[in-house]
This record gives sequence, C-alpha cells and structure tokens, in this order.
Amino acid sequence: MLKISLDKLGKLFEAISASQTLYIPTDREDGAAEYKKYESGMKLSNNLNTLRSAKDFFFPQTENLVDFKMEGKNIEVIDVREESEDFVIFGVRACDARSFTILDKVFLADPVDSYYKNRRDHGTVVTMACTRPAETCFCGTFGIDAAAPEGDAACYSDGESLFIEAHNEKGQKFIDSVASLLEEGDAAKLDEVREKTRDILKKLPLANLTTDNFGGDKLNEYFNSDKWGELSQSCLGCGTCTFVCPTCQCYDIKDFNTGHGIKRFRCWDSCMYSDFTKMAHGNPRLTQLERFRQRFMHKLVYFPANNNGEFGCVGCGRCLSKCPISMNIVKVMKALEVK
Amino acid sequence: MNNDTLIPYIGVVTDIRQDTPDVKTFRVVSPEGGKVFEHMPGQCAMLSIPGVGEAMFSITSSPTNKEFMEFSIKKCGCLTTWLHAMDVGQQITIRGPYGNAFPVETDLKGKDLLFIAGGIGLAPLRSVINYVRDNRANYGDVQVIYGSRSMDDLVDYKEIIDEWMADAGIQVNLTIDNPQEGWDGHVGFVPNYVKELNPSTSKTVLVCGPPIMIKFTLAGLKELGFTETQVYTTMELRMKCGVGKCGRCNIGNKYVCKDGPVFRFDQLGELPDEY
Amino acid sequence: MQVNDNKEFQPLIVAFCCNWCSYAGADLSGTNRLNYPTNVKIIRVPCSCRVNPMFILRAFQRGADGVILCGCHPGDCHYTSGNYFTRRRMTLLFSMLDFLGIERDRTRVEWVSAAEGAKFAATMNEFTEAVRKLGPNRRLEDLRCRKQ
Amino acid sequence: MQEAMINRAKQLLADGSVDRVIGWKRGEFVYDITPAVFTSAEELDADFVYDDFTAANVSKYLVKESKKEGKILAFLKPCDTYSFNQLIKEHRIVRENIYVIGIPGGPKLDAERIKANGITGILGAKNDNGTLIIDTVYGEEKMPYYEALSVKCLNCKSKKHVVYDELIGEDGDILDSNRFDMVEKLENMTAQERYDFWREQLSKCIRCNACRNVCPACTCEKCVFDNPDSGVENKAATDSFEENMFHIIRAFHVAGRCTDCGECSRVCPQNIPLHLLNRKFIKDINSLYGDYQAGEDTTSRAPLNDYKQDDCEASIVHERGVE
Amino acid sequence: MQRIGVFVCHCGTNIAATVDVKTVAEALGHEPGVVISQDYQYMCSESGQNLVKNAIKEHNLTGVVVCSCSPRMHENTFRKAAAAAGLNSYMVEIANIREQCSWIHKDIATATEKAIILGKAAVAKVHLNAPLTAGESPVAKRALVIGGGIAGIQTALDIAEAGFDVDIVEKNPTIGGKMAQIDKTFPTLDCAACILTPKMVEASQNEHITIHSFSEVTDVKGFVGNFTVTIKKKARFVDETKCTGCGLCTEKCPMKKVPNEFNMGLDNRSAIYIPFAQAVPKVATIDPNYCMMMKTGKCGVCSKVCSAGAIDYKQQDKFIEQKYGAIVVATGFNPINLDKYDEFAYNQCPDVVTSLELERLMNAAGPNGGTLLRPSDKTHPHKIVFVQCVGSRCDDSKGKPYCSKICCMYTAKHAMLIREKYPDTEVYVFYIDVRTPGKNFDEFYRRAVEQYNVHYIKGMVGKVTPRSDGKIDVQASDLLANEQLHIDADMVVLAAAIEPDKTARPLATMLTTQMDTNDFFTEAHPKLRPVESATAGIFLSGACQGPKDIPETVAQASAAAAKAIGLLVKNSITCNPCVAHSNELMCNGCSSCEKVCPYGAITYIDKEFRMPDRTTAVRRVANVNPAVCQGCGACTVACPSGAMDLNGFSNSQIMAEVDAICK
Repeated sequence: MLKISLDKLGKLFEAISASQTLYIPTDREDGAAEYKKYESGMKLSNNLNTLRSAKDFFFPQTENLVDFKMEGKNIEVIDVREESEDFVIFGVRACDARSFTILDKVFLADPVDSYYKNRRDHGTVVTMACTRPAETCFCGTFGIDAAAPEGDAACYSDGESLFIEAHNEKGQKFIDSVASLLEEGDAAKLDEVREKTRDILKKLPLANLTTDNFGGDKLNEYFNSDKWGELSQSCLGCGTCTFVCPTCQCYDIKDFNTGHGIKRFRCWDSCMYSDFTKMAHGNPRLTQLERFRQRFMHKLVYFPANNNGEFGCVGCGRCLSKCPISMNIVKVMKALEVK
Repeated sequence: MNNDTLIPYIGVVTDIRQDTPDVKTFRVVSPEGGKVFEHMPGQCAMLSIPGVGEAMFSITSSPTNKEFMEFSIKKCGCLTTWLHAMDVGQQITIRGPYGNAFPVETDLKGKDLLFIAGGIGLAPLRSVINYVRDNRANYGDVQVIYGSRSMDDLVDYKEIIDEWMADAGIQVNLTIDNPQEGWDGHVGFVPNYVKELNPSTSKTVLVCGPPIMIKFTLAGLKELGFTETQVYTTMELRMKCGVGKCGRCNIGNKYVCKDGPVFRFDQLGELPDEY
Repeated sequence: MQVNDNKEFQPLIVAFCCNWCSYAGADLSGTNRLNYPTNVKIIRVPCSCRVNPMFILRAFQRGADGVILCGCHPGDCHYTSGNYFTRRRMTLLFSMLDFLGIERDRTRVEWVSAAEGAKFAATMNEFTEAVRKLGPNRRLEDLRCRKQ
Repeated sequence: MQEAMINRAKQLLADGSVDRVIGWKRGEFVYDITPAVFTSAEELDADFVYDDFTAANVSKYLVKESKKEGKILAFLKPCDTYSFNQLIKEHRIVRENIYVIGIPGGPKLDAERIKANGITGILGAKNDNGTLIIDTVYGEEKMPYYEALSVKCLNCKSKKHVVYDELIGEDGDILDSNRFDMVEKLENMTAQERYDFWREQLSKCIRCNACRNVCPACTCEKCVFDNPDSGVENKAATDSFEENMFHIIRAFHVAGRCTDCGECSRVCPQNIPLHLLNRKFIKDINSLYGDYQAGEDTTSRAPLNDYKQDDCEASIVHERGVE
Repeated sequence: MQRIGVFVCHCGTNIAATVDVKTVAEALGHEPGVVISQDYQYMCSESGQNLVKNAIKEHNLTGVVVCSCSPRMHENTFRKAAAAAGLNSYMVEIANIREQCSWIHKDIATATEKAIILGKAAVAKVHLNAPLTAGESPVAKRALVIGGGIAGIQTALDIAEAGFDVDIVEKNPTIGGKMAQIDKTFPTLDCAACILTPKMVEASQNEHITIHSFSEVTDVKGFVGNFTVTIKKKARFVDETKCTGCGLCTEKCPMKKVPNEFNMGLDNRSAIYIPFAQAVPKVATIDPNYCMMMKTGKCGVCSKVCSAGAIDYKQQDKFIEQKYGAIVVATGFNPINLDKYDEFAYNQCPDVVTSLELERLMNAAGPNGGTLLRPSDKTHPHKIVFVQCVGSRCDDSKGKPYCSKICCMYTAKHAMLIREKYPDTEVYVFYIDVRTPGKNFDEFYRRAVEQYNVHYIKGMVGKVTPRSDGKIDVQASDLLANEQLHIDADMVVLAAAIEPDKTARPLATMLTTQMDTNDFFTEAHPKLRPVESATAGIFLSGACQGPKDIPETVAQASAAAAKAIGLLVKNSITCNPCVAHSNELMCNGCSSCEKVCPYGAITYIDKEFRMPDRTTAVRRVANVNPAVCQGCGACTVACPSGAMDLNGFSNSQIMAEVDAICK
C-alpha cells in the first residue's frame, strides 16, 4: 500500500490543493473541528469528527436554484447553475462516508437532482479510518466498520505514516495525482492498529445496540407505539439534530425578492419544525409528538422500507452530543426495542 | 447540464374563467403556443408566481386536449389570491407533471366507472372524465355523481350541462347541499345521494372532495358492497419539490407527490394515519 | 449644496419621520426651499415609536447606507410618551449594532419639531455627509440585494 | 440531594399535593440528561437524576405543563427561578398549578467542554479538589475542574431563589459576578475587531433555532421568524445579513426580559457565545436606566416598556466606547 | 393583487419645474399592479379630482396613488374624492413629491429619479392597503365631574347649562373646596364666599346636576363615550333626604372637642357637624371617630333632638354605578405638609401658621370671628413675617420643584388686608422673586409695597425660633442689602407650596390617564390641548393639572366643560380606523403592549381557542378598544411576536416602502 510519513502531510495537502480545492477537518478556537478550505499551514484536526457533518459539500444548507426577473406580465427564468469545480474532501470518517450513499439514494434517484449530482461528480471523498472512537459512536450498529471506511479512497494511520488506498477509479485518479509524494509501505502494522480499534469499538457503551428489531415490515406497529409521547415530551422542536445529521435531507424551497429579481433557493428544513407540513387548511402533523415520530420513523422504518433495509442513520453520534435536551435516536431505539 | 425538474417553464395564462365565487379556471399554454408538457389524468403541476409562492395543483384538462392545460383553482391562500387577481396574458411558472395518474390505461380500462366528486374535488376528476369521454370505447358505463354546497359552487357547471349531460355516453347526477331557487335537481349531501342512487358494485369508483365527504362516501360505498380495492382517490398534502426528495409529503414509506397523489383505498389503509 | 458628481459615492438614506413633528418639519424645509440631498428618502410613520428595529435592519439589508429616525422632541410627543419609548429602543438597538461592529454613524435619532424646517435640512445634510464618508454599507447588507 | 428530591417528590405525589413532577431523567452516558415529567414513585426511583451534569432549565416546559390539569412539582435551580418569575410576570404560566421546590444550583459540568480538551470516550467524571477525574474508554483522564464547567455557570449571577414554595438545601445569595467582563472586553475593541469577532461567531450559525426554542423568554405562540406574514421569516441563514438579523432581533425581543440563564449558549451546537448579545443589553440597561434584573420580581416594569423623561439620548452610543 | 391608478400632479410649476412629471407617470405605469398612470396640472382642483374619480370607475381601481404635495395638505381631499367614486378612502396613498422633492432639489434628473422612488414606495404600500371603516361607538349623555371645588362646580354648571346631566362627586361632606375657605380674593379683594356660595346653591338647585357629596370614585371601566363608574357614597350616618340642616343636633352634641377641618384645626366642632353655614348640601354628618354613640353606644342625643328622624347610626357605605360619556377631573390641590420644615418651627409654635390658616384666622366665619389674633394667646400680632416659597421651587426632596404660582399674590393680599385693618402692624415679606404676571397683578403688588408700606425683603429666612417671651425670632438675610436680619415677630406666615390632592394618583390609575412626576395630570398637548387628558373622554379642570389661581381655574373649568359638551352632543363618535389590532392567534398575553399604551386602550381577555389538535384552550389575549386607541403604534414594537399591528401603517406596509425605496 502507498504511504506518506505523517510529518509530510503538509506537503501532501499542498500538492492536492495545487490542482484542486481541498477541504480538511481542522480545529477551531473552541476545540471543535470543522471542514475548511485548505490553506498553507493548516493543520489536520486530531478530533474524531467534525461538528457539522460532511453532507454540506454535496447538499449545502442553502443554495440558489434559479433566478427570475419579472417585468410587467412577463417572467424570465434564469438558470444559475454552473459546473462545479473539482474538489477533494479529506479525512471523512466512515460514518459520514456512508451518509453519502444514503443521500445518493435520495438525490440521485429519478429524477436526478442536478445540483447534488454536479457536486457529487466533481468531489472526491478521501476517508480516514478511526482509531479513537468516542462513547457516542455506534456506526457498528449500521454495519459500518470505522476501521475500514468507504469513500473514493481511504487512509489509515499507524501512528507514523498515512497509508492510502483507492476504492474506485476516482480514488485512483486522486492517488495518481499525488503519487510523487507517496512511497510503497508495509501495511503490516495497520492490521494491528485496526484490530485495536475494533477492540475499542466492541467496548463502547453503545456497542450492543442493534437494528434487529427495526425495518420496514413493522411500520404501523412502530408508528402506533405508545412510547412516542414520553420520548417526545421534552423535545424543543429545534432543528439541531436535523442539521448536524449527515443523512437528514429534507429541504424547503423559498423565494427571496432582492428588489431587482427573485431568487429561488432551497435550504435545509426540519421535520421537527411545526410548519414543515403546515398547509392553509390544516396540518397532518399537529403536535411535536407526530413530528418527532416522523424523524425517527423515517430513519428506522420508512427509509429501510424503501431501500432494501438500509437505515437512514450512520451512528455518527452527533445528535447524541448536540441535542439540547439529550434526546436522540439511541434512546428512541432502546425505548421502542423494549416492546 | 440537463434541465432540472426544479427549474420551471414559463406558462402564459390565455383564459380565465370564473367558475364559482371562489374558483377560477385558468388556461395555460407555453409562450410558443401549445401545451407546456404532456401529462396523464390525475397528475399535478407546480404553478408559481415567483416571489409570491409555488403550489401543487391538479391538471383539470384532459391529456386528450392537445392545445392547452387547465387548472381549476380555489382561492384560499396567498398564491391563489394572487392568481385570482391576475389578468389574461400574465405569465406564470410551471413545472411537472408530478405524481402518478389514475390507471386509465391499465386497471380502469374496460371497467364501468363511477366518479364521485364534491366541490373543487371535481378538478382532478374532470381530467379523467374527459379523457374517458375522448376514449369512450375503452370503458364501460360511466356515471358522474357531483355535488356542491349550492348551484353557484358547482365547478364547470357549463361544461357539465353543455357537454357531459348532452353526452349520451355518460350519466350525470348532480346534487346541492341545500334547496335553492332555480334548482330543480337533487338536494342532499353527496354520500347520501350515492346511497340513494345505489350504483352497481361492479363499478370502479374514483372519488375526490373534502376529507369529510370522502370519509362518508367511502363508508357508504362499503355499505353498498364496494370493497376498498375498487375505490381510488387523490390526495393533497403540502409539497415543495414534487419529486419525493424534500420530505414534506411523506406518509409512511410513501411520498404523495411521487407515489401519489392517486391512491387506491386499500393502499391508503396500509399507511400510517397521518394525512 | 448638493453635489451630483457621479464619481462621488451616493449613499442611500432612509428617514423615518413621525407624522406630527418631523414629517411636518420636513414639509417646512420644503416650503422654505431649504435644500438637502436627494439621497434622503422619507417614510412617514404616525409616531417614531412605530419604528420597529426590524424596519431599520430591513433598510440596511436592502441597500440603505444610513437610517435616521426623526420624532417630536421629548415631552412633545403627540401621543405623550411614544418618543420616550423610541429613545430607549433605539439607544439599545444602536448600541447593539455598535457592539456588532456596525459603523455608528450609519444610524441616528434626531428630534425635529414641526417648526424646525431648518434643523431638518441641516440634519439631513450633515447625516448624508457623515454616511458618505463611511462609504457603502458592507457590514449589514444582504449580498443578494446588492445592485449589479 | 438527588435522594432528598426523589423522596420529597414521592411524598408530594403520595399525599396528592401534586400529580406530576418535572425534573430530569438519566441518559445513556453520565451527561446526556433529559428533562422529563414523572408521574409515579417507580419512575422517579428508576430514572430521576440530579447531579453535576443536570443543567437544563425546566421552567419553560411549565408554559405547557402548567396549563394541563392537575398540579405539577417543579424543581428549580436559582437561575431557573428567575426565568420562572419572568414567565409569571408575562402571564405565560399558571402559578396555581405549580409547586416549586428550590434546589441548589451549579456549577454544572459541560461534557462539550471536557471533549474540547481532547478527552473522548467519557464514561464518568468526578471532582477531586479542583481536578476533574474522568473515566474514559481509554482510561482515566484529568483536567482542571474549572475548565469543565458550563459556560453558563462560570459567571453565576445569583445563588438565591427568587421564588419557591419550599427549599431543599439552603438558599444562597445574589453574587457579585463578573459576567460583564467579556462584554466589556469586546466594547473595548475597535469596531473592526468587534465586527470580525461577531462575523466569525455568527457565521457558524446553522439556524437550528435551538437557542430560541430553549429560551424561557422566547415563548411566543408564533415566532416572527417562523411567520411568513411577518416579512422577516427566514429558515436558513442564507446570507450573512440574516445571521445577524436573527440574532439581533432575537436579542432585542428578549431585551429587558432575558434573565441571563445562559441556556442559549449552553445549547448552541456551534458554541456561539450568544449570551453575550443578551448580556450586552443587560449591561446597557443597567448602566443607562438603572440596575434591573429580569425575573427578580413579578411586578416591576420591564425597562423597554418604561421610560424616564430624562433618559439619555440615543447619541450616547456615538459618544462612548471605542469607535 | 390591487388595480392601482397613479396620478402625478404638476402643481402648476411647483412640481413640474423640477420634476419631470411625464417621466414619473411613465415610470410608475410599469410598476406591478398599476393599470393607469396619468399626470395633470392641478390634481387637487375639481377637474383633477374628477380625473381620479373617473379613473377609479373606469378602470375599476382598488388603489390610488397621488404624487403631489404633502399628505398633510391634500390627503383628505383625495380620500374624499375616492370615497365619492366608491373606493374606500383608506385605499389612497400620497407620494410627497413637492415639499419633500421638487421644492428642495434643483437638479431635474435626480429630483425626477427621487420622485419615481417615492412614487414606487407609495405604490408598494397601496398594494398592502386594506379598506378601513371607521367604527362608531355611542355616547352616554351624562358627564361626571370628580371634585366639587370651584373648578368642578363651574364645569358642572356649564355642562348642565348645555342641557346634559352631570354628576359631581365630592369626597368632603360639602362642595366648595378650597375657595370656600378663602377670605378674600386677589386682586379685587372681594369676598370669596360672596361669589362662591351662590354658585354652590346654583349647582345644588340645577335640575341637571346631581351632587354626590361625601363620596368617592372607586372604579372606572370603559372608554370615551362609554365609561362605567362606581361611586362610593360614604356613610354619613344621617339620611341626606331627611336632614333639613337645622343644626340643632350640632348644637346639642355633647362631644365638642373635634378639630375643625374647615378652620384648619384652629378651633373645634362637634362630632355631628355641618362644615360651615353655607355648606351644600346642608346636611349634617356624624364623625364616627368621635361620636359617643358610635364609640360607646351611649349617647344618642342627636337622634333624640332630630325632629326629621334623619339620624341613622347603622348607615352603610353605598355603591352606585353610573354610565358617563365624559369625565372631568377637578380634584384640586392642597398645601403641602410642613412637618419636615423644622427651621420654620411650624410644629413647635402655634403662631407660625400657613397662609390658608391665616385665611381662616382673618375670616369673619373663622375661629376668631374675623379678628386677627395670635392662636397662642389670642393677642393682636404687631409684627408679622411672611415667608414665601416654602417648599416651592425647591431642589431637595422636602419640597416641590415647581412654582406654586398663587403664593406671591395671596401674600400681597394678606399683607395688604392686615395693613388696611391693623395699620399698627408691621408686615415683612421675605421672597426669592415676586411673580405677578396677570391682569392687574403687578399693580396690586405695587400697591402693597407703595401704598401699604409692606416691607418686601428679597432674601431667605434661615431660621424661625419661638422665644420664651412669646416672640418669634426670625433670622433672615437681606440679599439686596447684603445683611443678616433678626426680626422679633409675633406671627410667622408660611406660604406653603401646593400639591395635587392625594386622591389624584389612584384616580389617574383608574382613568388610565397620565400624570407627571409631581402628580399633576398631564394634558394631551401642552399648548393645543390643555384641558384634555391624553385619554379620550377625560378632561382636566383646575389645579389638578397644575397650580392655578381662581380666574384661571374657572377659565379652564369652562374650557373643560366646552370640550365635554362637544363630546356629549354627539350621538356616537367616529373612531380613527388607523388603530392597532392584535392577532389573537399569535398573541402571548404578555402585557408588554398594555404597558406602553398611553391611552389604556389595551385590555386582556381570556378567550377560548380551538387548538390545531381540535382541543380547546383558554388563552389570555390582548384586545384593543378601537374607540380609545389613537394609533401611535407603540404597542406594535413592544410586541415580540408581531401579533400587534397597526391599520394603515402595518409592518408589511412599512417594510414594503423600505423595500421600494432601497430597490
């Protein structure tokens, strides 16, 4: 396997960013990690994961869809789409890498979302295997191996060097573009590291969480569970879980009148919001109970029902640490499981 | 880049017809003339005035009409108020067609059809009725039971009288909720009228109207011996994208905009009660 | 004097004027033919206390470079107390904008009575100049609204 | 403390004084505690928790809970009692339906602050004379206790309960806090520096509305930012302006009503120091219109609904501090 | 969407010389919703108005924008024109392109550009205008006057004169107020009783006037034209309808040691009493704090001697509720309490008196039958010192910051009367300034100095010390002579500041009227609406609004009456439709709006709502009374949820204007 010494990472980043835009997770002042466009001297974060998920790269919080110009009774439609530039997201964790597969199932399903596809086509995902998972991690629940992430190319660290391997053509192209910096290395030590990681994963508090009970077949049973009331009673109805979630993809389309034209944009929306399904003559999801239920039913039941049993959660643990009142999918799964 | 379904076309409103005090029917063509796109009966389109709003409306004209599309729109919100105030010649944006359609070329083919509509609920069915009329040979008996609050609230009344009632191929039964001067037809609620008329259970039913009417009509049909697999309806939920991605019209594992809006009642029964 | 040199930056000034004093004061400066720049556009409100902070932010969002609020002198409010509330609200709002690093000279409250046509014109001249010096509002604008 | 609270709650449930108890429920880890309503002794015994990580202010839940039938027991920390009082003052909660037990407050620990120190896999934590000893998947870790404290507790303004029906533990005093230090520090920066500071902070905003939805002062039936008819509705911070707009207007709407409970900053997933905006208003109000502590009482006039004929002019903003 | 007509006025050349009106009309014609855009020489002329009217009919307009002079000039003209053409008059907006454009700008290009923008803002606003209808509310044809002093009496008489029923509520057993206690009036020196008592009698005999003496207002509900007032008739233990006022009871009453309020406590009265001979109503009142019967149950003399059988020891307070269209406040004033003024020894020496006490001492019906005697030893004082501004124009918390206005003149009056009657008496007046603006006032003062040789000394009295020999040592400074003085006075008279009656503050709260920091009622406008309070339907009469002498009081009383009559003659009042209204679905019931409303137009009601989940819930929501709201909009900003909005100047309208201007 090809490798590069960890102390030469800077050089690697320089080389990548010379030809295309590179995003790496880097530490913020408050200690949290976030993806930033690489600039010389920027350090790769040691944090396990970024505060916001990597979905922003393909499905940004807001994006302009189309512009209109209004003149008298006439409307002019202005297509604002532009071909995306090539970019690399480096250091994506296994959970986030899987989230792209899930988002693909939505946005690349017919009719293809050209905005998403445009960025997906031009982005190369380079993942990074985890070595220090956190207590909130439960990617294993969804069959994700944090020590062997997906992505176009994957990296593994043995503490001294970073090993890189391609998973597909795009990944290979990426490796080829920086091949001059890489050398052939002995990946023997990697297995050791990987085993160690897997041992830790097994010891995590949520290691035994399973999805065995869930899936599309018991839809109404889960829907009608009497647990929802208790689970949702303290939900604030904010969108934190939705917005930090790597797989949540609901959006709203809105018009903004700039004074000299209309910009139609889409932005993230949350099924937790009271006006999400509100219509002029009523709202099918009247209370927070229904809205809360929708989010978890979608991830644990509806999504798998439509996608061959694949769940709409990747176990990244962001909602576990970010929910203002610490209600989350794990608690929901455990509560429903009891039944 | 390929055209994206979220980027709309321009439509020109060439005719506006006041159907009832709060329903107008708008005729829409492409700026170059002709229809903006083809559709099947029961399908919908997203109409919008940029800056005002965008909403899903069922296409009330039949696909067999090759010149224009029509939309019967009830004034109830911001966008519809705007649409009601506009003049002929106004451009709007339009995208679609969205959703499934009534299975006119499959399950409904060769069947005796019973259309039951209440109020503005006639709008989506009108597309099917005219489609059936234009392909009359492909279907058996056709009966339309249509009711509204009053005479004035019967949408497309002129077409019903002038064309449908004059059409020997279909039977039309009209009713209004309360007696009214100048009305010598039936008076009473649609569900009751259906029971009174006691249609043959061999018919396949297409029903559309206010939720309460649908509920009682379905109950009445069951009493008459109809099964849920015989009855189709079309649903309305808040929609944004129209292509099953934005998440708004999600009921269970279905998206109304993509998997609907036409559902058979047995399919609806499998969904969680959240519509 | 008004300068119409195209090269010079022409700020957009939105002035909210209360109907009873300041709007009348503005009328008076018109009646007396006292010039002030065309940059100033007046919006009439019943009382300065009708001005919601959201209106002021809205003006900045849409491209205003300065917002001035004029009302009756304290104690002279047609509605007895409106401008006292205005004063507190605007003091706090301006202080907050300042706290966020928005240039202070883009906002102002001035009490102008119906008799103070000259003061109105002078205030507008002065304020327009102050804003002109600051240049275009960049810290509180909405990029989408920027004129091409 | 937790024991005493559970016992008292059970007593009150048993003798019919209250029908429900609002408190906190233990989670999967030591720190993920969820506000919850308990209706039975069994539930209390099983799940009720009150410890160093129990930070959530439950007073806002009483807006809904107090309108339900029956009486509810609420455990309120000193800072929560201020929010509670303010809600009473604004007629948002039905006092008769609530039995308030004042309980000692913080300082509380914040798991996010522990994690910010690079400590991960947290399984437990305890204070050992100023050092926090954290049990993790990766073994024992240590950090200064002070650095693990929730931001909202660092500048505690009061340990006194301003309202209660009974107390468990002793009442404290109003503290001479240094809560305005950071505001002052910002005030002393140049306008450009302040602008840069806030741009960096507010550009992190993801408009999740957690700050608003947790805020005990934000109990509007419909928020202007959710109301399409308000003209300022916005769902996403589509432009830097909207990031500013949302936070300025939110702070303005709670100015004179914000009790400085610190929940906004506690819940912000992006760690934006939102409380500084509110504190700026509090500081201004104190210095311009006289000391005022929202929630201290239920009768005083809020500073923005009040005036004095000799209030300072708005131009004071132009005259003071750093340009 | 509206169908809007735009009408651009040339105003001769007033507009057209600087603004290219054709270009303006052309540009505005392209705005959305504008179906016709025209310019015309004089839009306000009859033919101009016809142009507007015809266009409204012809084009079926739903909105009109007139680009012309200030709306303060012709907004009403065009509103009327619109109404005449069948369009709601509130669908008209004016773009001010004269005063705020053509007249202040010189360059045609930029002025035209600005005029277009102003026009666009008006068009944007009209798009969001809604037809408004002025509501009407009926007027109860009855007035309430609170306070039965000269102000209240005059107001009541004037209102009654116009044929309206009017009630006077007086807290004391008799009407008359302070004027009844005064001996002579300045500057004419005529007898106060001689001019007041006929008015009191007139009031009592007027068929339109009902006097509720010994009564208080305890509750006020409602709004202009429609107040509901609860009046407490305090128990006087004498049946008013039976008592003939013969006075036998007061003579026979064994308890005679009650300080007589009417004479400022300078003599005593009986426990059952009639305040003074000309009291109206002339009805006895039992003072339960002193009555033996009431205190011990043993006595009953008055009951025995009353041939009318009017005594009723068991009488209870009675509450009556009455509807009024207008309320006049005439609660008057009182001298301030001088307890804090140790330096003047008011509490230590009976011969240090206030001016009002001096009035009683000199009054023929007073304790000494009109002979001026020292209260301490009933001897004639030979040296009297008057101290001015005791508690007036005072910076410290003991006194009042304002000038009490009447003291200079009454002191001159006192000095003059004393010198006239007792020429052997030396009179000193210590003053800061002598203020005599008023008809014949300065002449009056000069007579005191020049004709009566009153010693006016500009200076302050530092200390007043009663001496054991009965004299009073007055230490003072003469600022003009720059020397310290010691005067051995026999009497010292303090011109105590006056302050509003203590009952005014709670009353103001009930009436939701404003008061200043000194508890004087605040007038709606200090210059233009001096007798109206800011709360519609509440008028101010006399010294409750500020210190006043008698003629001013009477003038204001009549003015207040005129204002009240102006209201009462209407069968209903047209309300300004540009008022606030609350969207109950969004209202939090937090009371912020109520707190900032200067008119008390907002009340809270508990209303039942159908919740979206089909349950019902009772919520506290704000309710604006459109008859009381004046449309300032303070509440709209105080409301965080935006539930409160203002007709005619709605949030969306103003924001649309902002948008249009910034476009």
